[in-house]
Amino acid sequence: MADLSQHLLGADFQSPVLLASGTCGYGEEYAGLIPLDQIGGLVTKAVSVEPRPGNPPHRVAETPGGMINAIGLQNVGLERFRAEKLPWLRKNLRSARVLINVVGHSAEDYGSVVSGLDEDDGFLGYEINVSCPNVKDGTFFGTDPSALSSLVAGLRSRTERPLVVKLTPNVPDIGLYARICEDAGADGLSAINTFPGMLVDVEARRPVIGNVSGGVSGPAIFPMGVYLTWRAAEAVSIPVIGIGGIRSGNDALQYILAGASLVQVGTALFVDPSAPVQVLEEIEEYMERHGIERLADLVGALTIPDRD
Amino acid sequence: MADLSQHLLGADFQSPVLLASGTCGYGEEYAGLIPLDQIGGLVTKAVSVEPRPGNPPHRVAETPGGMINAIGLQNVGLERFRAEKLPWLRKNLRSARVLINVVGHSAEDYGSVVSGLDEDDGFLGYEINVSCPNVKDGTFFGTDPSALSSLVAGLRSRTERPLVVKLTPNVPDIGLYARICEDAGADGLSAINTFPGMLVDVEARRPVIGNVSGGVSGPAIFPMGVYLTWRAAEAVSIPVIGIGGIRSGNDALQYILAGASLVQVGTALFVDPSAPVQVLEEIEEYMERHGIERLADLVGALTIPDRD
Amino acid sequence: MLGTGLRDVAAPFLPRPFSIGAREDDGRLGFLVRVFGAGTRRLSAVKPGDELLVLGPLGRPFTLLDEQSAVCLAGGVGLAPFLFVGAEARRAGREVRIVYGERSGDRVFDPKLIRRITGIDPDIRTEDGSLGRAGLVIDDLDLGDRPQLLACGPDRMLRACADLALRHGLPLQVSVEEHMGCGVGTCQGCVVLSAGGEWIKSCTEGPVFDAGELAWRT
Amino acid sequence: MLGTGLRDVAAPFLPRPFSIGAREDDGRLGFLVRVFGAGTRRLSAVKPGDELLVLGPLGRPFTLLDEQSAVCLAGGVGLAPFLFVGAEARRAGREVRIVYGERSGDRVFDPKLIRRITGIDPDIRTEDGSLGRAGLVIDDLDLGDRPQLLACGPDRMLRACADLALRHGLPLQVSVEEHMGCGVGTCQGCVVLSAGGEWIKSCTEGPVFDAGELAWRT
Ligand SMILES: Cc1cc2nc3c(=O)[nH]c(=O)nc-3n(C[C@H](O)[C@H](O)[C@H](O)COP(=O)(O)OP(=O)(O)OC[C@H]3O[C@@H](n4cnc5c(N)ncnc54)[C@H](O)[C@@H]3O)c2cc1C
Ligand SMILES: Cc1cc2nc3c(=O)[nH]c(=O)nc-3n(C[C@H](O)[C@H](O)[C@H](O)COP(=O)(O)OP(=O)(O)OC[C@H]3O[C@@H](n4cnc5c(N)ncnc54)[C@H](O)[C@@H]3O)c2cc1C
Ligand SMILES: Cc1cc2nc3c(=O)[nH]c(=O)nc-3n(C[C@H](O)[C@H](O)[C@H](O)COP(=O)(O)O)c2cc1C
Ligand SMILES: Cc1cc2nc3c(=O)[nH]c(=O)nc-3n(C[C@H](O)[C@H](O)[C@H](O)COP(=O)(O)O)c2cc1C
Ligand code: FES
Ligand code: FES
Repeated sequence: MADLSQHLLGADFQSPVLLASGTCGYGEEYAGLIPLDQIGGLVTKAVSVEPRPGNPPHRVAETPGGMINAIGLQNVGLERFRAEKLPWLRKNLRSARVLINVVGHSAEDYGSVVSGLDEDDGFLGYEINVSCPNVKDGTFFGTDPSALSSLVAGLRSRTERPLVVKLTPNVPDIGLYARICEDAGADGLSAINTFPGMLVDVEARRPVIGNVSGGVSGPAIFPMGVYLTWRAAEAVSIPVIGIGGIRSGNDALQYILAGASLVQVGTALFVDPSAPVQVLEEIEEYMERHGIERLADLVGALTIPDRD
Repeated sequence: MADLSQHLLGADFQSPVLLASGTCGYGEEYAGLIPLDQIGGLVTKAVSVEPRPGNPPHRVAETPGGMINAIGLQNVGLERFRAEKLPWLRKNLRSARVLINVVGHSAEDYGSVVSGLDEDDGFLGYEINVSCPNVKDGTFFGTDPSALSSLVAGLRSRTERPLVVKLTPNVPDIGLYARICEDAGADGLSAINTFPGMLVDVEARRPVIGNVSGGVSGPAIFPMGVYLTWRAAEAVSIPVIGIGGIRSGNDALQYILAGASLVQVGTALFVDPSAPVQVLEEIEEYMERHGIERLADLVGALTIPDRD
Repeated sequence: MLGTGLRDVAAPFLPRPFSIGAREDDGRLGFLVRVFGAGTRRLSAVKPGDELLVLGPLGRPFTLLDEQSAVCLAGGVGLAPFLFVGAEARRAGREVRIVYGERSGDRVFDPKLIRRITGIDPDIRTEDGSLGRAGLVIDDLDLGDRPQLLACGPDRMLRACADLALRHGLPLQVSVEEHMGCGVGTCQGCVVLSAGGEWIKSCTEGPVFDAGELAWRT
Repeated sequence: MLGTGLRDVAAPFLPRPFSIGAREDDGRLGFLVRVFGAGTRRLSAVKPGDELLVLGPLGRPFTLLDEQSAVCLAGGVGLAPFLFVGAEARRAGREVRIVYGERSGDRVFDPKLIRRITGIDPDIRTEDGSLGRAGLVIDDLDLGDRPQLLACGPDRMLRACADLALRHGLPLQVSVEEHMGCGVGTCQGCVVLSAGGEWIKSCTEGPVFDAGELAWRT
């Protein structure tokens, strides 16, 4: 039997497949459809200090091979998350790992969420979202080197739990930002969040999306995600979680070979909620066919041809 | 009859649809398949001072809803371009406008190509490629504000012909780079070039692309292209040429409403060489249905809802 | 939700929401799909034996009130849920009317089929008068028995129905249409504005709402 | 090149190169397509009456030399061009042999159909010996009449053919396989390494090359 478990962020992940932030709510909604406690884990919808109302519709639309979303980080806020959502996760996810996606307008906001949650049980650590294209200041921290560095260092001083920083794809050199996070004390990185995109309703001569633009996800961004994961993983020695357009075991393996220790499945859930289980089975089948005993042996196991 | 012509860059374009650089060679190859002299024009494959051998295969591969290419700017070089390619364009394209895509390792390289061509006939102006992800230093000029500014200013002093700068999508704020080009004397902008991407052959555990990574084009990048064109057009008052994933009149109209004065069709040519003609016919049909007499009235004619 | 699955990543990539149009005793489900754009074009190319991914039933359905007759106001393919409502009403021995409007006669779904599925003879209206009565579903309605109203159709029709219900003081349920991502309440993609000014999810809290629950922007 | 057109943007998005397998007198073309990945799966789902986009014929074909017999070495679906070559040879009254190898018998294209199209009885080889002779297409060939060799198949088979041709001093044409973008020489996507160390386009300068034109990397 192939061993699909991974040890990282100070914890055991029974499988390398997690559900991506914003695509699985707070877990509960998919409970009847996905055997949540058999997968690697999930990342919650972003949590901010105050509840956020979110953007006007349309909030989602289809694009070629993908989708665009501009939810605007609608969420229940820190207090209701602690009171209503975390208890469910604590009770129902015993083997699957939970990361809480954190977002804020200011470093202080991020800090308040982390400090406000840190004493609670029911989750492993944080995924710091510095890369949301759907709120006005959403990618500021993700694209400004010094703001990013002090944000991560500040959060590091507030928690002993694993801190994973979710990188934006929207920079000339993702390796630079990866190193900044590592140097500031991050335990891991997630790559990538969505690409800013826009659609126009030519009949109405208006943007399709209520917020004008939104984030593009799904298979369309798959090759970009693999590339950026490879570049981030090359740049640092902390683990990288690969995200973007994954819908099959082959897709996940491409990320893993490029250097991802874990992967997240997002948009594919909407197309078929059994996607994470299928991805897992296909990875297992590959490992058995190739006689690979431990998944860890595949991480970054890519032969790069000599280049001049 | 709807008037599809556009006047910009000091010239009349009989139609807003051009062929994108690198996807139509030097025109000749498509001559039997596309009525070249009836379309708006074409942008040549990049021309560098010296011939470039290009990258090892595979150079192209399919991605979900798109493709990845890493040609490595293989081209015949300035001298053979002048001797063998330009004469054909001069002779055969009388109504269609020709832009020459220019690339170099250094500002001096770019300057040599522009100076070397400037006295010749048979083309309108230059599209300066500062955004190729497939050569090592290809995006340096496109992502470094001061290098970009002095590159464009330097070229400006060498030619009176229209200078169009082709922007890279790979930056946090494309508006910044758009303004830099405008301030340095560019006459227009092209948005966008490809996104860096990568595929892995999981059986061989090697990159699919000989050059490891390449540029992603095609419908997959369509919503990103519309967004970046909108952002660039908002930032400047020089015209913007919209590029990325266009394969229908509706696609082209989305770019035009977002602010593009012209559009380029690239990858779609490979799927169907009649794509540019189809795009044109569909734009015409739309204009007639909506009683729009001049295409210029549609450029940027998007209603953006109030946002706080 | 209906889709063609992960492997078929085409332009129609996301599943689309559909009303259950019919439920046979042997468990088969029927959908009434009008070809509109890429998603429905793809679905209409499905052949017998092909596999579809079906996620459902989801969300809140129309509910018939006790001791009150019901009038279903169907605009275009908004007819779909009323095929189901009609058939269920017949099973329950309840009386329901269907008023069904289209732009023109060539778009009208076969009235004989409506009758076969629901036992109801629809009252057909077309805007151009080419079939049934000329006009809209809200024109010349007999509301003498103060029925409950159920409406499904384009936005501007729902507005007109809300006006009508308000004027006559009749209860109205509407089925709203918004782009959906997940269909199960995780993505927050499908929101509509509530009367209280909040964005609420139409996939789980709707798609059927009491008219009074929603903000009727003008 | 065959594709399903602009509107069908699925995973199989780019057209794929195919050999013309047959040309009927009424102008119809035949293609031999082996389902391998997404592109061929999509093509195999095409039904009679569906439209395909065909761009071709493109590039340089196999050419029969005057005054010399010819042996076609076909590996797997590399058989396709030799159906065409065989039929044309018959029309021209030329004698051609086809040696056709597959991994196992269940993969072998119907020999009766090969005969019907080309008039030639193929000499069939399978690696596992389950049909025809056990072994590879280059094993135990009768080269007594010093024929020209034509080869189409996987890379390692072409290499073996190049060795064979060199050993016997026979002229060899090979059809190479590289990913293609445009098929007409514009994109520079389809290059192979020439004997002179340059990248040359297989879509226009090939796909058929004299073995001596290419660099046979080891
Ligand atoms: C609750 C509910 C029930 C419905 N029941 C029926 C029914 O029974 N029969 C019927 O024919 N139609 C029904 N519809 C409408 C149906 O879901 C489709 O939206 C409609 O048929 C047009 O889809 P299309 O894919 O053909 O059009 P497209 O042209 O692909 O879509 C039209 C536009 O809407 C966007 N869009 C459409 N659906 C989505 C989505 N799910 N997510 C994101 N963007 C989207 C596309 O991006 C595009 O811009 C129902 C809708 C809802 C909300
Ligand atoms: C000159 C020539 C003639 C051929 N004749 C035949 C024939 O007669 N019959 C036959 O069955 N096959 C033929 N082939 C092979 C055929 O073109 C397909 O590549 C093969 O069948 C597998 O395609 P697929 O789409 O099913 O596989 P996929 O799994 O979709 O493709 C396999 C891999 O190759 C890549 N790839 C394949 N084709 C392309 C392309 N055009 N551009 C970019 N990337 C690509 C994909 O990205 C993928 O990684 C020929 C190939 C060439 C070059
Ligand atoms: C509807 C939706 C909502 C999302 N919300 C969040 C979020 O709250 N926080 C976050 O970090 N990423 C969010 N994302 C991004 C995803 O977590 C993921 O990075 C992205 O979708 C790429 O993966 P995919 O292609 O598998 O979907 C969201 C994505 C979607 C589609
Ligand atoms: C095979 C190929 C070669 C290309 N070569 C060039 C080039 O030489 N110079 C350049 O500026 N852009 C080049 N591009 C980018 C295109 O001009 C265009 O910006 C990009 O493909 C997006 O448009 P599309 O989606 O319509 O293809 C190339 C694209 C492809 C697919
Ligand atoms: S469609 Fe996802 S929450 Fe309603
Ligand atoms: S496939 Fe484009 S040059 Fe050969």
